[in-house]
Amino acid sequence: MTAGALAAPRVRLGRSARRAAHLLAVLLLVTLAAAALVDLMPGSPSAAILGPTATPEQLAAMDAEYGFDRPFPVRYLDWVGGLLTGDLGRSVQSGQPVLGTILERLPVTLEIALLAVGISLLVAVPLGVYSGARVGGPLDRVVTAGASALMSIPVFVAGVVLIYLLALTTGWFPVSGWAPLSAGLAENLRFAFLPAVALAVGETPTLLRLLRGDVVATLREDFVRTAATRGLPRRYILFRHVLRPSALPLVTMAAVVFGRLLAGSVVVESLFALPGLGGLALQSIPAKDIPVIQGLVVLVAITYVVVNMLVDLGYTVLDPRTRAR
Amino acid sequence: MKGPLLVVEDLRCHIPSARGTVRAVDGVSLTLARGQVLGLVGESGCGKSTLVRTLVGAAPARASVSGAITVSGASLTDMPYEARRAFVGRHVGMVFQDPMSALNPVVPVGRQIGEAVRHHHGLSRAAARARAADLLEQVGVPDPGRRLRHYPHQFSGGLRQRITIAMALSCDPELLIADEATTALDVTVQRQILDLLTGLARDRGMGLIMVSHDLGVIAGRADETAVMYAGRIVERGPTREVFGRARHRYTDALLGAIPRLDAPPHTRLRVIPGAPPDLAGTAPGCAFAPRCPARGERCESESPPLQGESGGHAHACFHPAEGETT
Amino acid sequence: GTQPQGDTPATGSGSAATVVLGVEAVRGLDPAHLFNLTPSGDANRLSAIFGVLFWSDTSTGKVNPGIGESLTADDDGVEWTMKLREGVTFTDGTPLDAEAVKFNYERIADPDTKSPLAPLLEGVTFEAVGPRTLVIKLKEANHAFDRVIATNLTHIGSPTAIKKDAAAFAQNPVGAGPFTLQDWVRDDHMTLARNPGYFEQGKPLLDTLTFKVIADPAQRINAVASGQAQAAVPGSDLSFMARAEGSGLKAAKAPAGGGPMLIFNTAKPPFDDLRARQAVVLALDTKELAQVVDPGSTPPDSLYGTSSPFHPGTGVMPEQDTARAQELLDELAAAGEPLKFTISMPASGFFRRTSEYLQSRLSTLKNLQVEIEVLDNASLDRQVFTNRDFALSAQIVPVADPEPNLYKLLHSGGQTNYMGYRNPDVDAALDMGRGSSDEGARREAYAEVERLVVADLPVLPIRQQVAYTVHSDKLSGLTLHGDGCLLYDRLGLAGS
Amino acid sequence: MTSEPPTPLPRPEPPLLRVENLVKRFRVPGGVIEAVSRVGFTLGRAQTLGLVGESGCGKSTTGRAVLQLPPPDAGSVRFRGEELTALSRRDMRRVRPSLQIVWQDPRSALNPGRRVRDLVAEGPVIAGRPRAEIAGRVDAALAEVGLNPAEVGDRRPHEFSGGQCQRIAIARALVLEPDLLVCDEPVASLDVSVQAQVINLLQDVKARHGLSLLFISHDLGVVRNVSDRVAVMYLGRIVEIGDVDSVYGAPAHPYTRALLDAVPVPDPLAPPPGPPLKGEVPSPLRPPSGCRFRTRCPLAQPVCAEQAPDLRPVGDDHQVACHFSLKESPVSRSSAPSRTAVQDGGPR
Amino acid sequence: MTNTPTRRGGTALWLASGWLGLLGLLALGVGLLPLPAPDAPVGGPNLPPFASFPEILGTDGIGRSVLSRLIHGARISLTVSIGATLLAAVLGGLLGVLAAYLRGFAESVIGVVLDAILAFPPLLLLLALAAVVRPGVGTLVASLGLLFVPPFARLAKAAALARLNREYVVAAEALGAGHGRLLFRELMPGCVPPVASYAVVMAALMIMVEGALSFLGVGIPPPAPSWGAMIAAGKDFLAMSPQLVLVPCAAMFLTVLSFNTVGEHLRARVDPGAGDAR
Ligand SMILES: Nc1ncnc2c1ncn2[C@@H]1O[C@H](COP(=O)(O)OP(=O)(O)OP(=O)(O)O)[C@@H](O)[C@H]1O
Ligand SMILES: Nc1ncnc2c1ncn2[C@@H]1O[C@H](COP(=O)(O)OP(=O)(O)OP(=O)(O)O)[C@@H](O)[C@H]1O
Ligand SMILES: [Mg+2]
Ligand SMILES: [Mg+2]
Repeated sequence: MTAGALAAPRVRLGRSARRAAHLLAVLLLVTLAAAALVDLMPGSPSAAILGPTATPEQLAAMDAEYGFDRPFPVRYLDWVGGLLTGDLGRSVQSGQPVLGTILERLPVTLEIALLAVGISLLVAVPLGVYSGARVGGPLDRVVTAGASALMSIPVFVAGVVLIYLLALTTGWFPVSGWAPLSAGLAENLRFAFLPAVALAVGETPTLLRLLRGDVVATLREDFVRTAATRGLPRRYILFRHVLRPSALPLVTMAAVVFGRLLAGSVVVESLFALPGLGGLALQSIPAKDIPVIQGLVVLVAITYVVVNMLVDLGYTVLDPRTRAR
Repeated sequence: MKGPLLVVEDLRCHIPSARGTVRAVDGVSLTLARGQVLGLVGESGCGKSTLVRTLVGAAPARASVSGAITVSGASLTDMPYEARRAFVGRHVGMVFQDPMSALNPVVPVGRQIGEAVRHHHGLSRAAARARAADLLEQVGVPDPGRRLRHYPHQFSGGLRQRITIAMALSCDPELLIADEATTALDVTVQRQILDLLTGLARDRGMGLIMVSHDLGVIAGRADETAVMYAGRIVERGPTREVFGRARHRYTDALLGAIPRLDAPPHTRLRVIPGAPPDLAGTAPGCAFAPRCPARGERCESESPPLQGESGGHAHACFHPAEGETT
Repeated sequence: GTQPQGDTPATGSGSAATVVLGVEAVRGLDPAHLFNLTPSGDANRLSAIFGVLFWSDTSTGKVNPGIGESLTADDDGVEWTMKLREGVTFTDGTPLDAEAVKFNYERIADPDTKSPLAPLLEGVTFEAVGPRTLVIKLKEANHAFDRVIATNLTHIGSPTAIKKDAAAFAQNPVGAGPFTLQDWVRDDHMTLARNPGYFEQGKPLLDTLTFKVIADPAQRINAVASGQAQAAVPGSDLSFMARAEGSGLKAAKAPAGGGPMLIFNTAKPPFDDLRARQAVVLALDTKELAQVVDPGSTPPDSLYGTSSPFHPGTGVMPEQDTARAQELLDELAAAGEPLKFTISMPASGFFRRTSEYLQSRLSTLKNLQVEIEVLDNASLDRQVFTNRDFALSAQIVPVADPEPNLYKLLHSGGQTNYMGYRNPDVDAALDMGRGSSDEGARREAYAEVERLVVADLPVLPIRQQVAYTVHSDKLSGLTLHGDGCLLYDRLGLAGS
Repeated sequence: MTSEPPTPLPRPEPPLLRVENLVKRFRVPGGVIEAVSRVGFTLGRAQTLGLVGESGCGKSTTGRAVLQLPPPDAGSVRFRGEELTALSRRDMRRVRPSLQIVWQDPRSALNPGRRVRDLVAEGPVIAGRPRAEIAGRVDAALAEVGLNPAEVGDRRPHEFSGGQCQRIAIARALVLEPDLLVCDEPVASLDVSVQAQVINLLQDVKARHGLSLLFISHDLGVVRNVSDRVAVMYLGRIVEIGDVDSVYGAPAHPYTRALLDAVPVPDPLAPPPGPPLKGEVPSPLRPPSGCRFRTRCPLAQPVCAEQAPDLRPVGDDHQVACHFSLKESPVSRSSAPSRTAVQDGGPR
Repeated sequence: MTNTPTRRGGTALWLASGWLGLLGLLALGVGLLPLPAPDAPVGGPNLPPFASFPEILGTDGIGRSVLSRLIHGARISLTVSIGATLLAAVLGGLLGVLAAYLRGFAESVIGVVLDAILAFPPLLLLLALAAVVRPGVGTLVASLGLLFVPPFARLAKAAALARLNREYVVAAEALGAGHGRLLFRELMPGCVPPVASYAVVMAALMIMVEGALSFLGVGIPPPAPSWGAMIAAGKDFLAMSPQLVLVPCAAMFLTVLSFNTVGEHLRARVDPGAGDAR
């Protein structure tokens, strides 16, 4: 029978095509929904540009000039057309190209998010493994209680406390602002550290608990018992046999957290006055700066899609079971 | 070295649980000589796995264990925890029921086979690799050099079980324990694996404990058979004796309840009423009494001891069957 | 007025200072396109880059020369003559002469530019009678036109750069001020370098000036307290000044008249009814209000600041009279129109607290129902200021001199008369004040304006205005002008 | 290609179930599995057909496809003369009570949240039987499987042992008075000592109600005990089908032979079986061409790779799908002593 | 081993349940309590705690009773968090179960919608909805509820798939059960416990999200006293009257901690070995 052999490649192609179609549909739906939502918001960007002294006539004239008065589908299609040619338009407020505006802020948010995830993992991995290895032991009790407590601290409170303790009182870190990498790595990290820690406060418990749960589950697996009966040392078993399979969900979650932080570290960015994407969103949305908002939406959606693809990819790298033979 | 390979005396493993203390192993004594195959049969939940786990020091963490275990003259029960683990790792090999879950899915099989020798005998990476290839060859995995790099999911069930056997053999154990090693496999493959296990044990002069719930698996291959029921050994002896002249009522009933290939269709099977007991219960007397056709008053109040007979055939029954079941 | 703070003048070379502001110059730095001239916004940036032609004292409104030399009116206040200094150039080399000023002003007046400042120059004509002399002809007499210039028309950009590309100019402005823009990372910082060709020898004192943006006012002060910055404009809340001074920082401040005012929409129900406005005003204890919404501040007793020559000397604002307020409310309710309205306020701390205070205190009265609506700036601009779809809102109107802000606020067609307030008597009095150069007559006219406003209550000032900038004691030479921004050419750093 | 030969005697009545050319495919990561490949058989009234084969050979899928759970991709299933594959979902629901199934894992087949009484009553309730009638039927069904309705009615599945759960599952099917009961490994999850109880129960029930059973199991001993006829499956195909005694006594397919040889017999004195099979069942994703068994077959010839053997008769009610049937090769015949006594059995 | 969390729950669990119970009672019965209105002035601004009776927690920056605002705030914060969680759980639960049950095209469509929600910048949705409709409890419940549909859907889908593989659903179909019965009688009931216990954990998260939104000034509009709004307002007086931030912070912390404690306990009971689903 060759039916199966013939079907196999066709199906595989079908799967990746389906996946691509899915992602495309997601992108379309997201941008369409965003455009529609912004469109539903009352008023037009003109008001934000012309300021309080503008008259309704001036507003109307400006709307017409920028094309804000065109019907919604026309504007959306126009925008999609621009997107396909790599043109995201110009910010209504600043007149700057949207792409440049976003790319200028992306590194800040990216770095903070990466650092936050890195710090979280650095804390979560050893604590998660060791507390999962001795459920109910003293370390486990302290760690689980600590994780619950940390999880219950809102990020804005964590940020304020960190500023007070590590910046204002001790002066170890700057209270706010940003130094780009071009200012030197040490300087850059000095500025990035507190915001990243503030974010990590909320995310570490998530990762830690996930890993701990998986470690507990993996420890029950037969292959761990097998390794134990073969007289392998405990630490070897924990880090060679337990961590790796438990790390799969952890990596997924870390990626998800990373994506989420990219999309929404608004609170921390505004608290620490970081020139990142969150601040841009916070200032563009009320101003109805449609091109910027749409640009951000696309970026967030693409980030989501890319993160998802990376997770898939990560799985194939980390989990041999998903690797093609 | 003289003396039996394995001596177990009055081993108990009681596991505390929400329903009460589970007496999973409740006073088991065994001996096994080198080069011998011991079959351990019993139905699901009777404590077979717990027994062998306890033997190798892998009883549940909260369990209370008592009794004596001696392997090659060394008393395991007197050893400190880590020393015991190392000793067991070096001298005892284990093969488990489910070959998929007994292998770490994300570690190449070559490393899983070689890691124990590397640890116990300080072999280099390359030497461990060569040894792993050698072992794979011995257990009949084709193309061992290439397959070392493969992951467990890339093997079929039978090959996986061969790999776990290779792992168990890696440190040249004196004792091999196969806990339901073929239950997850198809009959045609089961036969291959059973042949392999017994063949290896014979060639290497190892002691082999074969655990199974399938009487057929034990019947053809074990020198001695021990039948477990509710945490105890209820009958023990040379395999021919146990199968040919079952004395304990449970063994007897069990043999009668199995549909036979050679019996004509629609033969009515002998039924054992009731269900196996819950080991968390603490009823006195013989655990089989509630299901036993020959129970007497004594059976319900007193637990029958394992009594020896000639030829090493022992049973724990006050009203033993006369034998010749089939 | 303001007094320069600090002891030793700066040493100069190598000195750098950072000033923290609240909002980014989102729309660039074209003087023709800016309406947000608050100190925490763009006024400070413009002052540093373009310098000032003339500047007005924050407390008194007195106009002083800057890059411009003099600005004088003829007797009837219609024709103004602006004299410029010799040899002043923009940083691109273009001379800052009468033609350059004329170009800037005509561009603002040009409807195509869509400048929010255009109404200020409606019907005004310009004539460069010499390289350094510009004659400005007004449509009607205005003896306070120099203040208009000093507050809103004081920043002049290089015509060459503007003509080349106006959009690019907004992003990369070319002025003749003490500093030039070097590096601008949006939402983060803007680095300015000393303009070596600044018209005044030896100035500016600083080599480098950095503007940072921090949205949170407390964090702005923290930045100065931790030494990350040398000065910060925390915003309109005076409580921050007290806090900064409490933690060892200094504050350069200038008390002014006016300030935050409640504005009633007199063109629409319910506040088209005087009784409704009176009821609300009488129900309020302005002393407590000021204390509560901005601890450390005092309520104004007049439209004019205490140091203003127009201050009446004794308080003229209505006193709290809850009983009378309740009577009026009952009266309204009896007429079938119980008072019920929504307060539309910006989201910032001060205004938010104001709205909550009002809601809290007013809701203790019967027959009165108050709701709050907090709006972001764009919605506020659109809904309140453009569409005038509100009942009660607020705005900040600094009144160093009644001209030009009070005129804009209260005159029937005034640019900031969002209240839709129309009172011919007020119009007449305002025109009178504007057209006269006689101090006594002006005083008379503005006293009349105040009397009428207190009777009609289109607005209620709620807190005395004090413009201030928080700074470390190393920074010296902080002189406030306009609505309270700094003069950057004299800013210096001690010690370093 | 039909799987059954024309019956020698004209029958007054068609078989209860006639399955022809049944095909069921699954889309899985990496391709399509043809889990059931052109399978056909018939099942008469009050007859038991055993379906044996190694894990993954498609036994359960066949059983489910017969019940249209889910419907097969191709082929015909005629039940009482009605073509099930052509029925609408609604019509199928009408037929369902007559076609019942008992699952391998009784626990997972019983909703853990429900009481036993409700579980057993579920079928009649769905079928819209009158309420008054249902309670009585439920009690009767429970009693029939040896459970005391008053005692067990209000308890939930987790309070029962596996054997008891299987009884409940059987009661659940019986209460609908079906004509056909598909038993998918009904004893595989049970202890040996309990398995006999359930097997005997099924036999009793069958006899009492005149049921037909499609009995799926991988245990050759159990199948032999309960079945009248038996079908052996390998990798989605039926390789041999026929009367129990013929198939067990004189297996015609080398696979059947090897399967029988591999069954561990609980008798230390049993004669040594024939040579073991090499290798394992190939992946159903990439089945061998031609005869699917050829990769492990001791008799394989080039023709086996080219041509898939069809079922062909080798005796009364005995068919085999092999190019070189053991029955025709004198060597094998001698090694497989046939029991001629039962060869005249035929379908009952 | 699996019951370790249950046993360790002990006192912490009791304390957490107690706190939530107390809070629930206070929130429900706030109208019956002899408290001043949350927006009524009761004295000067920023009175310290314990300075006067009955204002044991002092007054806030406007001179309103902190105690009254705290309890009214509990009502609002709980309403938002529980309301949004319920909405998300019900919507997500239904979608997840439907996706698992229907498979095929419907599953793809649901998948696209869920992914779209996940890929949507949350702030935009919140701000835009608040601008389109009036901001308030209802709007916040709706938008937060919508935003948190995907994790519930994912969980419910996994639970439903696990049950679809348990044979009792197919068994019911074999008995002749139709779509409705299969979905609502067989599939759904089993999916409720995991979704419900997860909802408790999510309720904790919602409280913090509401707080963060109020902190950004896009949450419940004044004068309504949600805890987040109280913290945001109080931070202007952090140096002078730290209790204005500390008191609502403590309330929020305890509540979130309690929800988490109870939720984790429930999850451990419903589904031992469940990791964090998101
Ligand atoms: N960790 C544990 N905690 C509590 N009870 C346990 C534990 N492990 C095993 N038991 C109980 O001990 C008894 C014996 O279990 P064990 O696994 O040894 O049986 P078995 O004979 O190997 O059965 P099977 O054939 O199913 O593998 C059972 O009743 C089981 O429920
Ligand atoms: N729902 C499904 N989706 C994908 N593949 C399936 C599905 N059900 C069965 N299969 C595949 O179809 C083949 C036949 O499976 P089936 O369950 O019918 O075998 P079986 O003979 O009953 O095996 P077992 O003895 O293990 O129950 C197997 O390869 C199996 O993996
Ligand atoms: Mg076992
Ligand atoms: Mg099956």
